[in-house]
Amino acid sequence: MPLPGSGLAKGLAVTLRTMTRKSVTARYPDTQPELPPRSRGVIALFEENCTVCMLCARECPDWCIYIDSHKETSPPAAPGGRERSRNVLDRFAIDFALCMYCGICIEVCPFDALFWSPEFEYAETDILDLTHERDKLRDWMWTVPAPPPLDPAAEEPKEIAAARKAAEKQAAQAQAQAEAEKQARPGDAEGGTGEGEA
Amino acid sequence: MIHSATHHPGFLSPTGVEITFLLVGLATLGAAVVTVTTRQLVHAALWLVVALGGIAVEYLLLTAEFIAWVQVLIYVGSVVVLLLFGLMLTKAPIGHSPDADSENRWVALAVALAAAGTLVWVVADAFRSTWIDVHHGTGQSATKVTGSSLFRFWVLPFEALSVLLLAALVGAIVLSRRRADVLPPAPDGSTAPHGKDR
Amino acid sequence: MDVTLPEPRRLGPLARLAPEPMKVVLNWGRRYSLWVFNFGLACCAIEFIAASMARHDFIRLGVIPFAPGPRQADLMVVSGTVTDKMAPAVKRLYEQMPEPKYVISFGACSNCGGPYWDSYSVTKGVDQVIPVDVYVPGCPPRPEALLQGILKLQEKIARETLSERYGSARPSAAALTSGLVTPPPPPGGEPPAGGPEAGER
Amino acid sequence: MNDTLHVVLRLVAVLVAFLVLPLLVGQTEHKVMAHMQGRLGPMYAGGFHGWAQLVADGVKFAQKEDVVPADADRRIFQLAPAVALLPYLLVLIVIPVGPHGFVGEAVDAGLFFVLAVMGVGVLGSLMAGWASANKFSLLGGLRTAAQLMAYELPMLLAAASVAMAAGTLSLPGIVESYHWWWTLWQLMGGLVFFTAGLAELQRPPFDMPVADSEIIFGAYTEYTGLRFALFLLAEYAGIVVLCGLTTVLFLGGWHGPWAGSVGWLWTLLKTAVLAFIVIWLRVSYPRLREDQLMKFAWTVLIPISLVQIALTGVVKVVTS
Repeated sequence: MPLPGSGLAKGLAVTLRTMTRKSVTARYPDTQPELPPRSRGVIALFEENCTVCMLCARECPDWCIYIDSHKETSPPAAPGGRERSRNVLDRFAIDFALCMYCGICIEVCPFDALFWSPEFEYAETDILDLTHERDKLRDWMWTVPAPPPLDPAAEEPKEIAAARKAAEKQAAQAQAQAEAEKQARPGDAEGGTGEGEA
Repeated sequence: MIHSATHHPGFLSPTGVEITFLLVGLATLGAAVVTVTTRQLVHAALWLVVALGGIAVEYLLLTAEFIAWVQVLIYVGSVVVLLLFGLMLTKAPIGHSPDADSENRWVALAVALAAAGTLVWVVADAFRSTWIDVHHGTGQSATKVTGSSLFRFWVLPFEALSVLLLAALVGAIVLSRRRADVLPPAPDGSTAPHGKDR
Repeated sequence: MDVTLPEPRRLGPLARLAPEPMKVVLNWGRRYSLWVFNFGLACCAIEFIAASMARHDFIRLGVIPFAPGPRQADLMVVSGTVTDKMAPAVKRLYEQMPEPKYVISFGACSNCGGPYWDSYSVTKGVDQVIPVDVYVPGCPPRPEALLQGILKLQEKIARETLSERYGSARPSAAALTSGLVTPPPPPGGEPPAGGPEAGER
Repeated sequence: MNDTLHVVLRLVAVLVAFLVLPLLVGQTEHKVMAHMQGRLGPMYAGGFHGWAQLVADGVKFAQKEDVVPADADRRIFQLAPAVALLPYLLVLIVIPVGPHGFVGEAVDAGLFFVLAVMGVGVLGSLMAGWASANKFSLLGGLRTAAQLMAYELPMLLAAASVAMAAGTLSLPGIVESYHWWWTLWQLMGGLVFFTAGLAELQRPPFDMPVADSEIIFGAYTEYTGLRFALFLLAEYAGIVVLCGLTTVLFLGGWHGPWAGSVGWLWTLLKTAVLAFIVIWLRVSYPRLREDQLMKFAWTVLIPISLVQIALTGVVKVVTS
């Protein structure tokens, strides 16, 4: 049987030891938190990339994205040709009171117009202000961090791989052509390794 | 402390202490009357606190400091708390208690008057014209005098009282314990009440 | 569900009779002593608890989580999905708080229903039941977002005067939300019978 | 005339101490509790490390709405905080701080006065518990009453032991006759007194009457604003009083090096250390259960205090 009061002594020792140590508190308003990469704070809009395809609005589980657009026609490039029409964005708004931060809109955007920003400081005193219109969404764009570097052994990003493949192919073709001009000898157009296989 | 004064100060030139004594006495009496006449049970208990406190003040005015504090400690601090505990345990209602009136008012009044008359008569008869000079600011002596007189002249009644209290204590314990032969023993060996008993 | 706001005379005598420089002191006191009362209803409550723990520690800002019940609280943080079944309890506890009292709506669900905005059983925002001072967005918000919401509330308290807060200028919660639910005009073209007031039962 | 001024000055000093010391204890509790939990505690109120947190609390409580429940017993409900608070003010008057009459007012039977008046303070909680017309308050009141009756006895017995040792009931007298070895001689009594005092103040781990997570602060459930603040002030004033009393009775009050000139500092220092222990216990120890509490009082504290009285008697007879 343990000595009576030994549990109490142990507890007192723990609290006293904690008191002499540095506290773990992050002092938020004075120092900003170190947010992990890919933090889901707020959604930013890069509207030059937006084609008003409406995929994001349709895929949003909460229906918190509002998009208005109108069709503009531009005159044909050559006389007698057909008029070209395109959608022009009138309104792009996200209701952050409703948003559930699932990120599906960002996933589905085929033209990379939506981005995660880690900013979280946008509490409002009026709920209507939580519907961020396109200018505000645009402002969030400047807070979007560069994508974090890949892990050392990670697969190469697809677009880079594709671009490199194209460049290599071009180079090989050019080389092959040049060599074919000198003498009819086969070139090694395959490149060194099989890296960048998609 | 007690000695007959050679010169009688007289009743017609009261000092400040005497006036205070009288006023506190009247207040105490008033509180006591309210205690027995109010229809609200808890209010009665609280008025009893006022009455007992008034008596303590009277003791103080008579320089019986020790007795005064014992009065507060035992009566206000313990007896009334016990009383309130009982009242709250039986869920004394807020507002009028319908069963607070035992309809013995006149009998009670007669008994109270008789008791008061007896007490006044006994005290008046015992002291008659003896003038007790209370020493104001005697400091150390009051407690000492009380203690020495208690354990020198009054030790027999004191011990008799403590035996009485002890008997009451033992009796209370005996009464509150359930008889083991009536009840089946509880699983843990104690005589905790079972469903049949309630 | 209409909210009747209390008359200014319900405030303590100090708050009513204080001269102007005194008001700065009074506002300062209210600002840094927000005894908080957590109405935790769902996952957001976990973030609230995180904000009260050692790492974020909102006691630094004077938000004291010691209030045992609504009677001692100044700030109610509604964190989580308010269902129609829970809404009367929210309102009742809000009404049990003594004036001046503040409400922070924490997270998408209590802001406007969040992911459950289409559910038959979910209240579309706690502001349909009680007036809300600060809305914190997020699903759930970070603990720091709650801290920022509290800072926002503190700035608001520092600016306010109680007579304005309890004057007639403040619209009721029902009035705030009534415009959102106007029925579509009937095909005949005549305006609906209730009009915009239909929201205020 | 000079005497009157003297008395008034002393009383004003006591009043100031009564208003300042509980706030100091409260602020220390905020900070100590925070650091014991690895936090920082209040940082913003008043600027430097949140020193004005309790001032802000006071300012806020003063402007809160004063709610009296409709079914409550109005008068008693409103009177209760004063009944809870005033006894501690009275007790503070008689606690000696330093030698040569450094005390608000020396009372002959000071020890009895202190214990008697502190018992009255609990009436405030009982009144509040009953008058609130709330079942949680009523439970809190019941628990308060039961706890008071259980712990008053060991406290009295422990105090009686010191009075026997010193041969006087006067608080300055007890400190005058203190010797350093008394602390060891009266150690058991001191522990019993301090523990029972904690229970009477309803401080953790003996805070079942106000258990916020089970009966919503017990008797104070319905209190708002200033009245609630008065109850809180009473609790912290109670800590000051209990620590001061334990210092005076068991730790030799102003005794220490250079007691003649800085004796008052010794008293305050010892009181502060005890107050720290009160806070420390709150942070470290969980709340007891009601039956554990009662069992602790009747089967541990009272026997120990009786043994202490016997020991005191034996030593007293042997040494005299």
